Amino acid sequence: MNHVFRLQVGPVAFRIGSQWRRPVEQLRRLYAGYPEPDGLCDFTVRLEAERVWRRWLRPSVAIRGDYVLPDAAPLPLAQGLLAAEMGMNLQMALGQKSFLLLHAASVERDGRALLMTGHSGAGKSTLGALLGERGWRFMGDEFALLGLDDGLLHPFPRAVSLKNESLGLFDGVDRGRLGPVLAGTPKGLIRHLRPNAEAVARMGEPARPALILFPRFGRDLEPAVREVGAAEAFMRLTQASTNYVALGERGFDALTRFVGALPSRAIDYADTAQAEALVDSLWPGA
Amino acid sequence: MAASLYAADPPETLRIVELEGLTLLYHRRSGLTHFLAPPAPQILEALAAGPAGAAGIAASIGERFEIESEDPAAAIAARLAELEAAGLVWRT
Amino acid sequence: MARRVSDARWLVRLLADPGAAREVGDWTSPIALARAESLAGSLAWRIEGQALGPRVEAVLEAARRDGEAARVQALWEAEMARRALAPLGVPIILLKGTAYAAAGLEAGRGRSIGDLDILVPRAALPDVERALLAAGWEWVKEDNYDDLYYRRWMHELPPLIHRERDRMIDVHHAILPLTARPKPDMAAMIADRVPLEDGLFVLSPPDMIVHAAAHLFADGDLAGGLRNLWDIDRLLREFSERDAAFWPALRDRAARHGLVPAVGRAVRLAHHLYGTPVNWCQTPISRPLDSKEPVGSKIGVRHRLTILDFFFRRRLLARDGWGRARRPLTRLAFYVRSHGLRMPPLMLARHLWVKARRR
Amino acid sequence: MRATMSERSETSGDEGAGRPSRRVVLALGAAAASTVVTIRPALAQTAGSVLNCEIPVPAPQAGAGQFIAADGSLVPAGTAGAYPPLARPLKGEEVKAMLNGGRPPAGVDSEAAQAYANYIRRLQAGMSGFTCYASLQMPR
Repeated sequence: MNHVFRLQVGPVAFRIGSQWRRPVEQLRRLYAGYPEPDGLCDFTVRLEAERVWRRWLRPSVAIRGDYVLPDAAPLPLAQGLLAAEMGMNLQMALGQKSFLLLHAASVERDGRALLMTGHSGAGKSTLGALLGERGWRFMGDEFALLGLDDGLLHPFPRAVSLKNESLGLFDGVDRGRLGPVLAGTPKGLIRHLRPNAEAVARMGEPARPALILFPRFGRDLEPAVREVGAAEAFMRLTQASTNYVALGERGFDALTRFVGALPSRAIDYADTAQAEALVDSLWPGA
Repeated sequence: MAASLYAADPPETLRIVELEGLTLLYHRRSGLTHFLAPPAPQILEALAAGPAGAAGIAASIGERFEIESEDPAAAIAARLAELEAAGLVWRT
Repeated sequence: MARRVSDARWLVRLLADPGAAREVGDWTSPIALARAESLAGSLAWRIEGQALGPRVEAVLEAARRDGEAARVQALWEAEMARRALAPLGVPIILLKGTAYAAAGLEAGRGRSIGDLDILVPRAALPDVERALLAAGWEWVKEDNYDDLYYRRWMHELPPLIHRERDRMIDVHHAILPLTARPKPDMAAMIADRVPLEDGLFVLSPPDMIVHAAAHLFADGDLAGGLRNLWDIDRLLREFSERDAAFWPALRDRAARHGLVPAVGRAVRLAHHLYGTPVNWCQTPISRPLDSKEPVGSKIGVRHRLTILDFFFRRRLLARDGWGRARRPLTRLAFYVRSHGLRMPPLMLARHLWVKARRR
Repeated sequence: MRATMSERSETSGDEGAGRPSRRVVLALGAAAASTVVTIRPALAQTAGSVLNCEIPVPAPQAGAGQFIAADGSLVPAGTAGAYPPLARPLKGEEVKAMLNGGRPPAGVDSEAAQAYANYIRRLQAGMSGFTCYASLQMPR
């Protein structure tokens, strides 16, 4: 491929090839300070023109790579960075078999990890990123990796994708950590945020999980906490996992142990201050 | 039809974890996880002794539990159909 | 290993000669290639136990586990089809990957397995269709032309998918489309089936090769061809080791089904790419069909590639170290060929016309 | 699943899978209640299933009977300029064509199709049809 970027995020290494220079330059800036993979890359992502002439004429980026699913509309070249991010997500969702992959945000404090999962729009990603700016170590906002043998949560601190309204919550961060503004994407306005230096420096350190939260965001919601039973938590986590079924018995073992050992709570909140207060009150030993 | 005998995979090929009164079952042969509510786990237990029909299963469960049903054999037959669709039992 | 991996030769070399793994510096390209050709699991088994470093080992281990999960899932799907069809009393013959896994053949090791392919006698087709629909399978597409086209000309029912388990089944009554020039003897193939323990069947060893070769060279555009040829290599090795009379049996079967050219090409290319040991005196390689020459005669026994074989080889290897399809013209040529193989020209024109108008 | 989660076990909790030490009451359940729920993959795995999956417009839990505005948001029934809910769920294949600006599903005019497409783009995890939509979005 003409332009290549290799990226290590937690235990996973990616090789991203692009026919165009721009997406790779943007990746390089966004992921400045990340380590270069040492040897094998687990997954290959390719950004290439869907048809030969679409490389120049109204260029549009098809997302390809080791693992693929039925055809979707390609993205305009202006959203090439988003295409790269989606390409990495896709490889993880379909190809990651060394961890139980949970669609969840995770943060760590005092050596213990908090896992937050829920529908997109439930605020787990924003909440994870915010906590990561306020004394917690950010471990990831998109995927959490549960070790199949060690039962630990392994960090996967990719860039956070901030959407629409949530952008305003991060006004205070160093501008150098922000990616370009991507307007008109299928998910609206998107801007990526590089995790802070601590999150990057400690991306190799897993943490013992201590609490599972199922947050729900709604402007009209009263703050509330509900206990979630292990059976319900198990069910919800299988639906939040892209590879639970594929992992077979190892997935069953890891997840039953996980939900059996940890408290789970559903929380409702109307703004992030409420959410932070709820998290603090629920954090074991707080 | 009423005389159909059902069989199930031997217990050692099933992984069972109890969570809050529900039975979580991993079925090695299919690689699938099922949530079972009573009386499905009891039916599988009854079949561990060998193939049986709905009436026989009802009788064997009746030895261990107080059954709350007007027509236990019919109720068991309905549950067997579900277990059959999930591949956990089959007709011999 | 070479900096640039411009075609799939490295993957082939690693499969043929696992010792070459020690020469590989960066595994990223071979892994991407193997995944693109659905050979990651096979490769991972092939080069197992070579101390290639923890990172490489982790990727290979995941690929092996994936292959195991594919095996469990495929066998389960076969079992569910068996349960659905058992009351019919019709022989159900497993084909392709599921057959290799069910029969415990080396070719099934680590192999990715997609749809469930089964072969049943043509007369049983309506009953089989009804039983599957009653047991939760549904048509994938509802489209009159495709349906009619399938029923009239194809060797299989239109694909069905199970509504709960999300898996597809292809029900074949022949191994090639009815419009294709070779006319395999399906009655003989079904009659020679080999029973498995659970009541299902697989094809006899020579027929298994004939089917794999027909599928690869007499049907389709060679997509996934390296994997299919790897199957053939594994099967040929295992069958010929097991049975001294295998090669002549293969020769007879290929002739009987009118598939000597496809089988010959499969044997030559498997030997050439994967180093399959071949008893050249007793194989179907280019020997004139009506040859009265005694076995072992030098006449007509050729193991060198023909000119056409080189084009096939070129197509099979058309993938680079990024997993990208290469050689668009070669691919196009094989795509066009695949249609030509399936239908006479007039029918092909009609088919393409209907397809084009629907766009 | 929902049926099972709400319909809690009637065995007394301390028995578990083991041998009961005393007689416990076992309800055999209503004929229609489900006692087996199989965990399915969260992502559709095959091309066929993606084209076959369904998206209700709108999702029942999002508000059955509500209309869909041009931007895809849900508005009260009868709102001017908004479109009524679809009587049948859309197939993955129809949605794919619609999202790519192709032909609208049978019986739907192109403006309404635009509104429905916008509604689908706003789907979130947990709503009916999201998994189908997400699978369609995944590039091959």
